Amino acid sequence: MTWIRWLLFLPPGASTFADGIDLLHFAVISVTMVGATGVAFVALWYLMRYRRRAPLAPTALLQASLLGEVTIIGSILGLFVIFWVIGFVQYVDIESPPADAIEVQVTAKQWMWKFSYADERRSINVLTVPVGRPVRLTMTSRDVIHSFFVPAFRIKQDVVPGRYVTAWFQATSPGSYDIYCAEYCGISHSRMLATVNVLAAADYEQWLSTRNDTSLLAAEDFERAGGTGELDRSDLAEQGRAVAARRECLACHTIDGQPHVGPTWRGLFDATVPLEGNLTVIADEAYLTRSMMDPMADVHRGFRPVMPTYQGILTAPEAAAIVEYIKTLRAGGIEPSVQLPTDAGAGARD
Amino acid sequence: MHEHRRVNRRSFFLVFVALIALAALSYGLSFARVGALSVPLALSISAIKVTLVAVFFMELVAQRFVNRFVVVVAMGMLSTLLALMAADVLTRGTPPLAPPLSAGGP
Amino acid sequence: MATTADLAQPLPEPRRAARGRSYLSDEVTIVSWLTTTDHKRIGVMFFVATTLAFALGGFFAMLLRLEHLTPGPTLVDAMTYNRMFTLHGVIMVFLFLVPSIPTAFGNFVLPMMIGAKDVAFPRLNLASFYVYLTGATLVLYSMFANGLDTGWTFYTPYSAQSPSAVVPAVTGVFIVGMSSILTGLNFIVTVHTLRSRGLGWLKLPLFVWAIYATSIIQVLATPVLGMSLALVGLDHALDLGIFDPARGGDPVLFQHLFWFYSHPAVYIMILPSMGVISELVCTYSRKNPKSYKAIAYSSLGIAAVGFLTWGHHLFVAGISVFDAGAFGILSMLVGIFSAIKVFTWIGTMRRGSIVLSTPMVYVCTFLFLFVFGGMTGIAFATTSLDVHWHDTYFVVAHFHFIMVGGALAGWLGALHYWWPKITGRLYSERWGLLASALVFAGFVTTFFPQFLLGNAGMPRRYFEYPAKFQVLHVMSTLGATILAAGLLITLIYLLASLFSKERAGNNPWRSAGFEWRTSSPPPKHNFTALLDVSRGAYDYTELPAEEEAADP
Amino acid sequence: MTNGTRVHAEHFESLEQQAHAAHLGMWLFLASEALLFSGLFALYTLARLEHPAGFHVGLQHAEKTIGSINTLILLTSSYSVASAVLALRAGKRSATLTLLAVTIALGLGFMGLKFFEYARHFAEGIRPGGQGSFFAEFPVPGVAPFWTLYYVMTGLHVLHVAAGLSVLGWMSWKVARRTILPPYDHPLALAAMLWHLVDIVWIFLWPLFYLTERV
Repeated sequence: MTWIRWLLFLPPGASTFADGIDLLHFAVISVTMVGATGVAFVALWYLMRYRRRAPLAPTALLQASLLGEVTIIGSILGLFVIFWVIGFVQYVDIESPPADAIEVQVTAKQWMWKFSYADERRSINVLTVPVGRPVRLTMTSRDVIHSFFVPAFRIKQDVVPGRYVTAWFQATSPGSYDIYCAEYCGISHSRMLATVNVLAAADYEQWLSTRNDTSLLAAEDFERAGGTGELDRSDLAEQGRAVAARRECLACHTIDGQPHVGPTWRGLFDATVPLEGNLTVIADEAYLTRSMMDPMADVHRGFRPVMPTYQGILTAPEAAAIVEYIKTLRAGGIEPSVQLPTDAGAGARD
Repeated sequence: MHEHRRVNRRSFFLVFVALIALAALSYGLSFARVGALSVPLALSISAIKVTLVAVFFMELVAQRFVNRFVVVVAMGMLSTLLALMAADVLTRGTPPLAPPLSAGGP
Repeated sequence: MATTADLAQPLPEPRRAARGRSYLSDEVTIVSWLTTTDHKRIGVMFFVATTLAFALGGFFAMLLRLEHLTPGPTLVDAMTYNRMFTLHGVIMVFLFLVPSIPTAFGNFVLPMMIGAKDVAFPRLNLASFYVYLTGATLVLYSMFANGLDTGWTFYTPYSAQSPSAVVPAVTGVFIVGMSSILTGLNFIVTVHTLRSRGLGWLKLPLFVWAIYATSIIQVLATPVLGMSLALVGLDHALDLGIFDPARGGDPVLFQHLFWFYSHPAVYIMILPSMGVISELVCTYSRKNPKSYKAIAYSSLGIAAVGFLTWGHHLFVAGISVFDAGAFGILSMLVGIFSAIKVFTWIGTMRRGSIVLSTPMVYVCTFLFLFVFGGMTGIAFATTSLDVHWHDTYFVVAHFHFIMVGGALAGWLGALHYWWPKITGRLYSERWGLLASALVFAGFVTTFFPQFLLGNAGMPRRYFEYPAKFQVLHVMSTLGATILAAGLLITLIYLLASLFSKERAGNNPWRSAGFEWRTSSPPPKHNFTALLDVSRGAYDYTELPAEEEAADP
Repeated sequence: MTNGTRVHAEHFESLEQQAHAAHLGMWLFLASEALLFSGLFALYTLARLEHPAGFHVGLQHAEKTIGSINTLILLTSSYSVASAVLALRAGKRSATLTLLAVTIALGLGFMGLKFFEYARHFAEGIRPGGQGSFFAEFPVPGVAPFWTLYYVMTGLHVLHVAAGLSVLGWMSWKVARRTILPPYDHPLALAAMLWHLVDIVWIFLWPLFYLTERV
């Protein structure tokens, strides 16, 4: 199998579907290559063999024999039907997830993938699955049609808003594989990347046992600092930056002054935020915390109300750390590390 | 037009009366308790009315074969589109329920 | 090569004063051109308009390829790139590939091939040209208004909420669709009612069969596209939420309606080229088609079965497994008719007297690339393989093999074949052979790597791509430059031939086709005498007397 | 043209061939118009399959009486335009003109009633796109598609009624000016076919949007 994958530039086969599909792929492509080059050579051969010698040579009136025609075409049709039968059997297998599969909820959103596992654990752009066990993805989209595509597993399924679609796979070798969005979904369609981390059985158990590691860490620091004691301010800001990164706030909010899906955090603290119906509000700690817990309360004008609530996900110390981090972005802040599209309010609909 | 198969005024009047009668029938049926049959029944009555209009009023009967063939092909297109699209919606496994988009959650 | 270029060069015609008035020299004022009802002039005007659209689409293609030289942003940012690939798609599909051969060469040659003076509704023909121009200007307006970034497929719900100029583009495509319906309608009525005396259906040239089948698809499929795009326009302008899932709509239904048109549309694009290839193979092999009925009826077969196969675009879109199976097997059926045609063409070349002129090079290009592209189409219909390939560069390579390798090769072949008949002048054979070789080489280097990109899993419509795909993208861009060079050379020597003093005779290729039995460029009403159909359009069995003597 | 008989266009051999070509062209055009509606009928069918409850609620609020009166109007107008074609063929010019006038009047009546119906629905808070107070009272999924499809399909139909009326007006002007006289009378037959198509589409729209709520 590996030389077929090398010859045809196929990605490594990391799921139970891969071998079957690659073999059928090789069969169909070789028939194609043979058919096309055969036709071309016969044409070139006739070109040479029957080239025009005298300018106006008459030629015999030849009629095809019906039998010859029907046999050739019948055999080709038979070949195509065989391809279809094998292909459809594999397709039914791809479309029917086994009952005992691990359940993962996938939500596609303009330009990110969100995964939530059975034990209320959530992650963004990273799907962690065990090797050797079937995983069933129940997917829906928050806005437009996306398409969950993992080349290494040979699976793809359009994620349609307004309904659930399912896809499943069973990884065969540990490693991390790319997830692409295959259906055009807007300006950052090509940035909607994610990875599948396939863990060996032991690592997966270990991953399962570490319950929600991030929140525990923040709470311990807080207690260690004597409960009410003030953590050193810069350490809290650094803590806020880590939490913001882990919770993927930075997927929507930039820190370099460029608006993206959400308003930028640079220079946000204490700024006057324009709301719908030309009201305004000062972006103080209360507003920032409230916007984290209940984002729909006062939406920044010009941005779509798509921010999810972090109620019950961000603990109090984490929220405080993020506010602290946003404060540090007031004075100067950091040069734009990533060149985001300049389309102001990319997600905003004008 | 072809001379031999002419449509004349009397047949038009009969067709008109038939159309009115069929309309009244489908109007009456709409009040009757026919349950699941109501849509196919109403549509078949409409189909009869449409063939009446096409054959007599549009003089399809007096025109050459190719004009009639065009009508048949167009109806074939319509039914293909309907059949294969309905087949998809009816045989979809997971029910197309719409998750509450307004619900939050990250 | 045994067939040296000079053997291919037709016998030079003695220079003669232009005896009869041709359709070009009748009246030469601009107004006479713009208000003409002569199908030949309308064909030439359509040819100029569609070629300009092709040039613009090609320009975008070149920009796309240059953009992909590096994984990150190279020339433009994401927003512009998305607008460029969409406009490349819309302009190439709706403004060039769908109209080009039927409106340009179909308009010019079809009435002459059936011995008629003009199409059935000449004024409607001119109206169709102006409707096309209106639609095209609207599409180009959307290019400047705010661009269009929904892809040429306009999938909802993104197309309903995209900030780009969706409404003008959608209205433009709707209007171009109306022009396509009017042209199709005109041709069907022409073939039915205006065949000259004694010209039965089974004596019609094969190009007429192909254009007839294309017109049937145009008339019956385009309205459904018009409706679905109008719904997208309404959705975008008035926020009607027809396909908005929050209000009970289902985006997959739009895909059904869109592809109900768009798959038959790919047959609208390829069938005329097949008609051209049938003509070229018979003329340059001086032989009757191996089985006339096979080619003629498979054109109708493609038109009929083509309407049943649109679901293979939706295998991963969330349709039911049953539907995927049904559409898969139906898609296999439609592949058969193309296979019949290819084998009949190859059979026609057997025991013929073949000359390798530029159109014949395009025939061989068509044969190899179309078979390769068509067979990869069969690979898609193998349902499970489509799961991996859908929306990757494998799809891009597949349809470019068919559209550029097939339709464009047919268009270029037709252009060279009927150039003497349209302009009365001969192009230079040497430059033609060079340019066609460049086009073939450029094409293969451009799109073969894209098959491999698709295998590796590179998705479509990606502005930035993972670095591991860069080598193949650079090869593809190199191929694109060679292809562009080949096309530019073709343009140059064809324009140059307009000014050459050398007149092409009435029948430079010694073809038995009906359109070659009148002077070139032909007079206003095509034939001075009634068309004599006793000698068939593909009858090369004995040398008719007048071929020996100089042309009439 | 002065002696009233019209010679056929120069690229046709006979008037009869030109009439046949015209009829075939019109049938093809009608086929494409019918297929324009087929996309919408397909959407209606599938939306009804996916949301039967919503359609049931929508149908209960349809103006059944206005719909039925409109059906009678269109059927009578179909009959009158068909008789007009016969009258012209029989050479009775004045009868043709009166019948065409009756048809146009009925058509205008249809449009008037239709806009009156739209106004009542707007008053009830039913607006296209699922906006309007009605959808707050009946939050059943599928009501919005019903009313949006109602507005789109009947709206497109009213556009075709208007187009048909203008063609009939143009034809009656030509009949009045004697440019159409037997044997050159097929243009009126073509205009009548357009009008019959408008009636045919309504014959299908009527049960779908007014009669079938007893499911």
